[in-house]
Amino acid sequence: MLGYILRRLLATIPVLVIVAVLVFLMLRLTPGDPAAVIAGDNATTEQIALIRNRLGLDQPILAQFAIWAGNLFQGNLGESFFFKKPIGELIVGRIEPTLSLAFATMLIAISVAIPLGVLAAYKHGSWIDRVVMGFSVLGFSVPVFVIGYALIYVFAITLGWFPVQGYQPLSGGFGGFLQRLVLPAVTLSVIYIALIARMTRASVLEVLNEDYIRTARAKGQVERKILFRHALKNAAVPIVTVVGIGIALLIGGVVVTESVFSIPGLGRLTVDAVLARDYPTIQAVILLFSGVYVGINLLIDLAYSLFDPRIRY
Amino acid sequence: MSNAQTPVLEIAGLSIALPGGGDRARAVDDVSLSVAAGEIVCVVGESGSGKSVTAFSVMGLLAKALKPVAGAIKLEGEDLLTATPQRLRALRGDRMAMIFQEPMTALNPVLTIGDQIEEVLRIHTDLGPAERRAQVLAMLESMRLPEPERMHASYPHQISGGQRQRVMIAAALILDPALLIADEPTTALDVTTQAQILRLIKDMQSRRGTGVLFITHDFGVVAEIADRVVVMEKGRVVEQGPAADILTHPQHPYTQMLIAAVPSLKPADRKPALGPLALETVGLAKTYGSKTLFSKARIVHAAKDVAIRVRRGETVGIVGESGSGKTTVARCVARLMPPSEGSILVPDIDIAKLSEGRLRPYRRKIQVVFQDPFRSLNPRRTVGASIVEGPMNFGLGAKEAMQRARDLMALVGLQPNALERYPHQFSGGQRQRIAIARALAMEPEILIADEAVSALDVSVQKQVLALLADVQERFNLAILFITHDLRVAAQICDRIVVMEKGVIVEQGATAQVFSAPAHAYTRALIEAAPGRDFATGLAAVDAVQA
Amino acid sequence: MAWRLKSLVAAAAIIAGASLAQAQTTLKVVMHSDVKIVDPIWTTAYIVRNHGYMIYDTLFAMDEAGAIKPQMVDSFTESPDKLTYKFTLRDGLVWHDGKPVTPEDCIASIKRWSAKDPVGQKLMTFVDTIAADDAKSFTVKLKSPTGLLIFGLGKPSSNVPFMMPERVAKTDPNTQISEFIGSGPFVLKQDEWKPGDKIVYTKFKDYKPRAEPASGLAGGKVAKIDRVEWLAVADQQQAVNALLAGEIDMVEQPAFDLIPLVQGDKNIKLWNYNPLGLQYTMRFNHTQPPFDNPKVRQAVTYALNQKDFLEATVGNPEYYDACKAMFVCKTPLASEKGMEGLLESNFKKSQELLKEAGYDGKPIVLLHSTDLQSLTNLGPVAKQLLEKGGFKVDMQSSDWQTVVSRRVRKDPVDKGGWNLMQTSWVSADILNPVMAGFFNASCDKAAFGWPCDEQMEKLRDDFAREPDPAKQKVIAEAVQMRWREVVTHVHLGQYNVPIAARKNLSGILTAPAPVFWNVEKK
Amino acid sequence: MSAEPSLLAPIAAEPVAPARTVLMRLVRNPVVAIGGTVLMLMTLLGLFAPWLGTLDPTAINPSTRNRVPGFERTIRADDGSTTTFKHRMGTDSLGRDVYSRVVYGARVSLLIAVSVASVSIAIGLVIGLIAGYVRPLDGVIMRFMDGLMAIPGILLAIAVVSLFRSGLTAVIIAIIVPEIPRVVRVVRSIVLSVREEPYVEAAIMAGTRLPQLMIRHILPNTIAPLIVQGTFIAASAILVEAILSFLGIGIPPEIPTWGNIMAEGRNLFRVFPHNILYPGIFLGITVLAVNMLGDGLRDTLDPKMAGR
Repeated sequence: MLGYILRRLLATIPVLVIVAVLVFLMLRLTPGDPAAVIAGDNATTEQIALIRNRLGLDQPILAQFAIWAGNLFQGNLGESFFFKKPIGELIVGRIEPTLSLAFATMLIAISVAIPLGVLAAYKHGSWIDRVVMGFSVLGFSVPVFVIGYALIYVFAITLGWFPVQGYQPLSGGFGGFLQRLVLPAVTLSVIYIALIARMTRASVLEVLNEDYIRTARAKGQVERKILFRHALKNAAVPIVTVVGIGIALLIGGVVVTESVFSIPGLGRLTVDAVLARDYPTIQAVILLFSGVYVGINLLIDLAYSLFDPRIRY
Repeated sequence: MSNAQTPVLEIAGLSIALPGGGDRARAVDDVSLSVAAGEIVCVVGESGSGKSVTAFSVMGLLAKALKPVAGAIKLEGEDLLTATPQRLRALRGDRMAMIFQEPMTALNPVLTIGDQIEEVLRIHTDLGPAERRAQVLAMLESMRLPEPERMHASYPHQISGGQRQRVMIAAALILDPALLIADEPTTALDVTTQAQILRLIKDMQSRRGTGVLFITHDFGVVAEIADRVVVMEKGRVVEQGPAADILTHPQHPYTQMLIAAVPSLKPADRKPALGPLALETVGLAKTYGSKTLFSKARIVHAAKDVAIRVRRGETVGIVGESGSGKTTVARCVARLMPPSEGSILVPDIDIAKLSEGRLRPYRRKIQVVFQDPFRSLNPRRTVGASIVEGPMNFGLGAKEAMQRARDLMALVGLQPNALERYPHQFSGGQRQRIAIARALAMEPEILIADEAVSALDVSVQKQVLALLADVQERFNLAILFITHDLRVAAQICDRIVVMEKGVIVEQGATAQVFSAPAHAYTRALIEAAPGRDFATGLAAVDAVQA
Repeated sequence: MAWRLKSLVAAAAIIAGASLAQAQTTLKVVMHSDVKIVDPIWTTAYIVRNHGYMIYDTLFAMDEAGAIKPQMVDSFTESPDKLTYKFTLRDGLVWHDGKPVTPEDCIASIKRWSAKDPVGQKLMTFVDTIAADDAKSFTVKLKSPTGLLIFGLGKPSSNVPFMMPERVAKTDPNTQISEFIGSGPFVLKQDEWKPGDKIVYTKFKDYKPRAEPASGLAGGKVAKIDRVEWLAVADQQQAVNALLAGEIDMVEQPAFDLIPLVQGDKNIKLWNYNPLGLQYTMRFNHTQPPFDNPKVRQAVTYALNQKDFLEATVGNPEYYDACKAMFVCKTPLASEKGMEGLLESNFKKSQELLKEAGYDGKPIVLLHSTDLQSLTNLGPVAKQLLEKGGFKVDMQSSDWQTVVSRRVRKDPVDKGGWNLMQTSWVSADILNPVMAGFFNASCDKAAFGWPCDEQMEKLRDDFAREPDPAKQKVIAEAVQMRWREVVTHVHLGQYNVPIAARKNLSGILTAPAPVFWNVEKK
Repeated sequence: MSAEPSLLAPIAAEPVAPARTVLMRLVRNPVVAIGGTVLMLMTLLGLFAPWLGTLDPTAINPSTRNRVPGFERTIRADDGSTTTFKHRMGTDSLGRDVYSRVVYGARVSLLIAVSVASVSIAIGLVIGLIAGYVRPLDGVIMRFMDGLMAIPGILLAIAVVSLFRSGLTAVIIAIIVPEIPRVVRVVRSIVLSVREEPYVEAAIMAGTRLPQLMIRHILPNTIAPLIVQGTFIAASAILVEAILSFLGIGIPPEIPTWGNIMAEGRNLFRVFPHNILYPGIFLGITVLAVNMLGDGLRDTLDPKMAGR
């Protein structure tokens, strides 16, 4: 097991290296010029050149990469072009809202989607199945910002149950924290619910055709226990896998949701950094997201053995 | 058998409709049979005979599409067809129980053995955890499973196939049901394991007086275990009666045909083949090793030091149980996998290490007929396209290739116009014939038959074996015949190679190996073959018919 | 279900409310942008200027009427030859760290500012020496008289000569400062500043306001709010939603299309705080064909009209002004001289000029930014008008930052260069030909676009040397006449954006920049 | 023993090619039928946009901006004659006709969907076949694909869009790139499982060379799953385009796409909801239809994956 984890961790290194190189090249080849952005509207060409020099942007790409990679190797993510702050600090400051949002979204999605999926699989072909599947297809059909606006209009503006926007750190009180988290998390969870409900339905449906389900029936077991005791546990691996794959979806959604709800998280940081061509920040954030993605999927692979004793590492 | 008692199971006039589109209207038509307490009733038939449908209808586990339309099923006098689902659930596992063909898939892979047996107790009794556990452990003990405590905590994948089937039986019998339905419970097992399981079932059933409805396609098993036999064909019962009667004096032509098709364990008389050497392996070995940075190298010897010689016109059988390495040898010889060591001489060039490019000319010399007739033909290509592919790869023109294919179709007993059809339009036996035709189209010198008849019904099996013998003679083929079935091997092979755990333990002329097995493992194999005495019975049938 | 949820939410709101009640008066504001950079000398971004006004103070400041008044300076003397100025600082001026403000601080600050700012740079060509006299005063000696000294030190918009402690002001002008200490009426709460979320200011208790009432950027800067939070809300709609819901107190620049929404709400008041407003501008790249030809540039001045641009971007006539004066209508230098016949969408004239100029029909590259609400609609209007005027237009859309980085490139159009771009200026930055950077026609040294005209440069020089307002106006008109010939850029009309604030706010000052002293919350 | 009776008898089933039975099953599947019909209608809408009572979707008219649906405007033609035009779906903030933009938007949105799906599948197919069959390259290719996959799709798209000039091609490339590794994975796993099939081994034994082996025996197995995946990619492409437009880095706003119209109208959600509502309805219905088609195709083409 330990050996497996070590091997997997080692295997993530080339992946992250590829990500780092890709992202670096992509950004440095872009036509944007952070120096011009920093200098502002009234800057002269000369001033811009000075800033460019100051940021090291006039060096050859290879040299820039070597410097960045060297710093990275020492755990130094570099400093933002814009905020006079180390990027590590910036990210730490932005991580709580994003984590809270992601966690709340997952919580909502999993607790809604799995029962729905199991129900749809059990009532395969019935109207319940069609409604669940219809909803999950619909969840894939509406852009997340439209869902956000609609929820804001109904629940924040018309009904006034929740604030329109903003984020309150957990340290500012749990009530306010929760109150501000509900709408964005629900917004973001819609597509996730659709994804997980689909997968749950499909894999439970497949498991229900297995011989051991027949065995359980032959023992006289009731359907509810067959579903949750025998079927769901066996269906867990593909469900958990899709949860992992969905992390990428979640990260994309976070970017949009944070923009709609003015949540000062990593997603917003990314968009701002991209729009401002703040290279070191973009690099760091994408690397971070990639690392999280790879890491979560590693955890998920490890979690397989929880659900399936046949899988041992 | 006392008739005064109500039979445990009584099926009267049962008919089950097939959903539209099938090749017949009813899966089961007017079936009547009964099982008395303490009796083993075998239902025999080939695939599609309706024997499994009958069994499942008793348990109330039929697929929703299949509906009983007439008749009655009575368990200890209680009609099951009219029972409520709740009542059926209460009876299942308690008064009637079932074991299945595949013990691996029939057990839930993510729950422990103990848990799955205890489940029956949880459903049907009010016993506390400690009592349940004690009872399960006792049951495991009586199933002659080693270390019941450890077994209790094990998962299905951690125990052997035979042990799994014992666990299934334990779960089925723990509440002493009146009726046990066994659906081909030994088909997926090796012969030696099969023998043990059959003995166990017989044992438990006679000790507990359980009525057993035993579904099988194997007359060997019938001869071994049955009190009474019910023969089914295409959903109908064609004949039933005491086992001894049916086996020795079958009345219905279908039964006669079936019994006659069972190969005898007594080797056929064969002249020794004296053709030139076609294939020789020297010190052939295949090892699987996974060397990684963090774990010690684990090396598995799938085959070791294998030396086999096959002459033109000779059939050499490799027999052994699963894991013996027989298929590994076949795949190495066919160069579908590279051997780790040793040489493969065809007959004087070593192809063991040739690159794919240099191997190509030798490819046509060696052809394979695979086990699964449903997967060995590309479902998206016509049969003709599959057959002509090889010859055309080696430069034969399209017209000539089609002509050859037509000739071969006739040779294997199929209509030449079938070339334009797709594999799904053929039965398993027909597909196996097509696969043989495809192999022959290459004009090979060596034919490897990898369990080529194992998936077929006995009647079809017999025909395919006859076909193989026929083409061998016509083309003077060297055949390497891989099988786990001693009966088949006895009938077709000139020489037999017995493998166990990757090594050859014995080889020699077929008659010699069967009459005087030198190795203990060979002896065990022969002894485990079900219905060994049945061979004599068969001889009797032959005598009668003659 | 509904009532339960509602009570849960109510409970949550009480908890949330309790923690907020501890603060005294807090103003929550959504500005037009997030504050990322905090060095108002290093960048010209307006949001950083606004930040500057929070924490820094200036030597002079412009009042509501446009006059420059002393601010940190208590009094100053001017020698009769107009070459020597002595400035004396007010009593009690202290930095946020409690240390007194010294002349040395001011000199260093002026030097850093003048290294960056175009007016400052011009000014420095007149300055001989600046030296501290004592703990309270310093003297500036000029080589020749200029009106730029006082005007420059009171320059209202970016870059504003904000005063910083000497150690901070010694920072290289091209490096961001890393200490944010000023002597202004508010203090930056550094520990609470989270770029992308909010920036927080608190009242500076030791600030000594002038005795005069506040007027524009001048007068007594009395902070009446304990705490000001600028929240980063990227979504315009959400900002207005939050204002309507009372979650915030003020939106600095509500989108014009959303103004009807706030106008209809009885809790909201609109403040037209900056009547001079802003001016839309189109800039040519003078180094690339076809706009290296003055005739082609003149053709543009005939093809365009201001109203279409203003309609498309502002929409509501209350907030825009089609005004041909280049140096901002309603200011002393406003004049329509030389504008006859221009900006009236005379497509025929435009086509004629193009024919004369021999325009080959090669598409001109128009940089179009899509992410700034106020600029997005300019591109399509320009495209449609220019096409009617005989041009072929290749409108290339991107985000604003790409436009910003692209417009500084001199490369040919097919190598990533450009022909035309549009932007907007705060009117306070273009009040005269020296300030207005787009009139700078010093070829390579000019701002992007790089116009090249000696005569224009001479006129600007004359203006800088001319202290007399009446004569200044004559020069400004001459500039406008010369502009008609060389067409450095085209002005597309003036507009202003009101502040939308909750009704319980009062005292928002009329000034070229939004400032938060004098603002009261009841 | 005589030959088995059934063997030489005429073969039971009709000689029907599998392709046709699949087609029949497809047509009978209501989900496929509905999805297909809706898509067909949308395609027609896009194709015949100029003849559906539309104006030039890029023609601006600042004086009649932000008008509600049903507003009527007098249009003066070049010859001086006037006609009245009714803005069925109102006008946007530049006075462009929303109805015309939505109808023309069908063109671009569907173009994006189709091109993203077909290109990403074509590229992914080639890479996947190589990775699945050329063992030495597998590791390298898959590590690269893992790397590409680890970058969240939206972020990658944002970066790609800013890499190129914002425009139709850039957006299409941006959406294609993150989809490729997903296609590669599917193809590779199919190749890995199919190459173990006895019929492939039989073809190897028959001396079939690699290219033919791929084309005849392996490629056909990827078609059904790829058609299904293609539909899902198409659906997500339309959505991603909308999201990119929302973030302000999508297709230039003068080119009408549904995503674009919505993104431009988003700030007017409360004041003039028609800007977001109408394109939203079209986008939703289309994506729904594509998804339905995909689900239906999967159920029909690949019964094993049914319902997933």
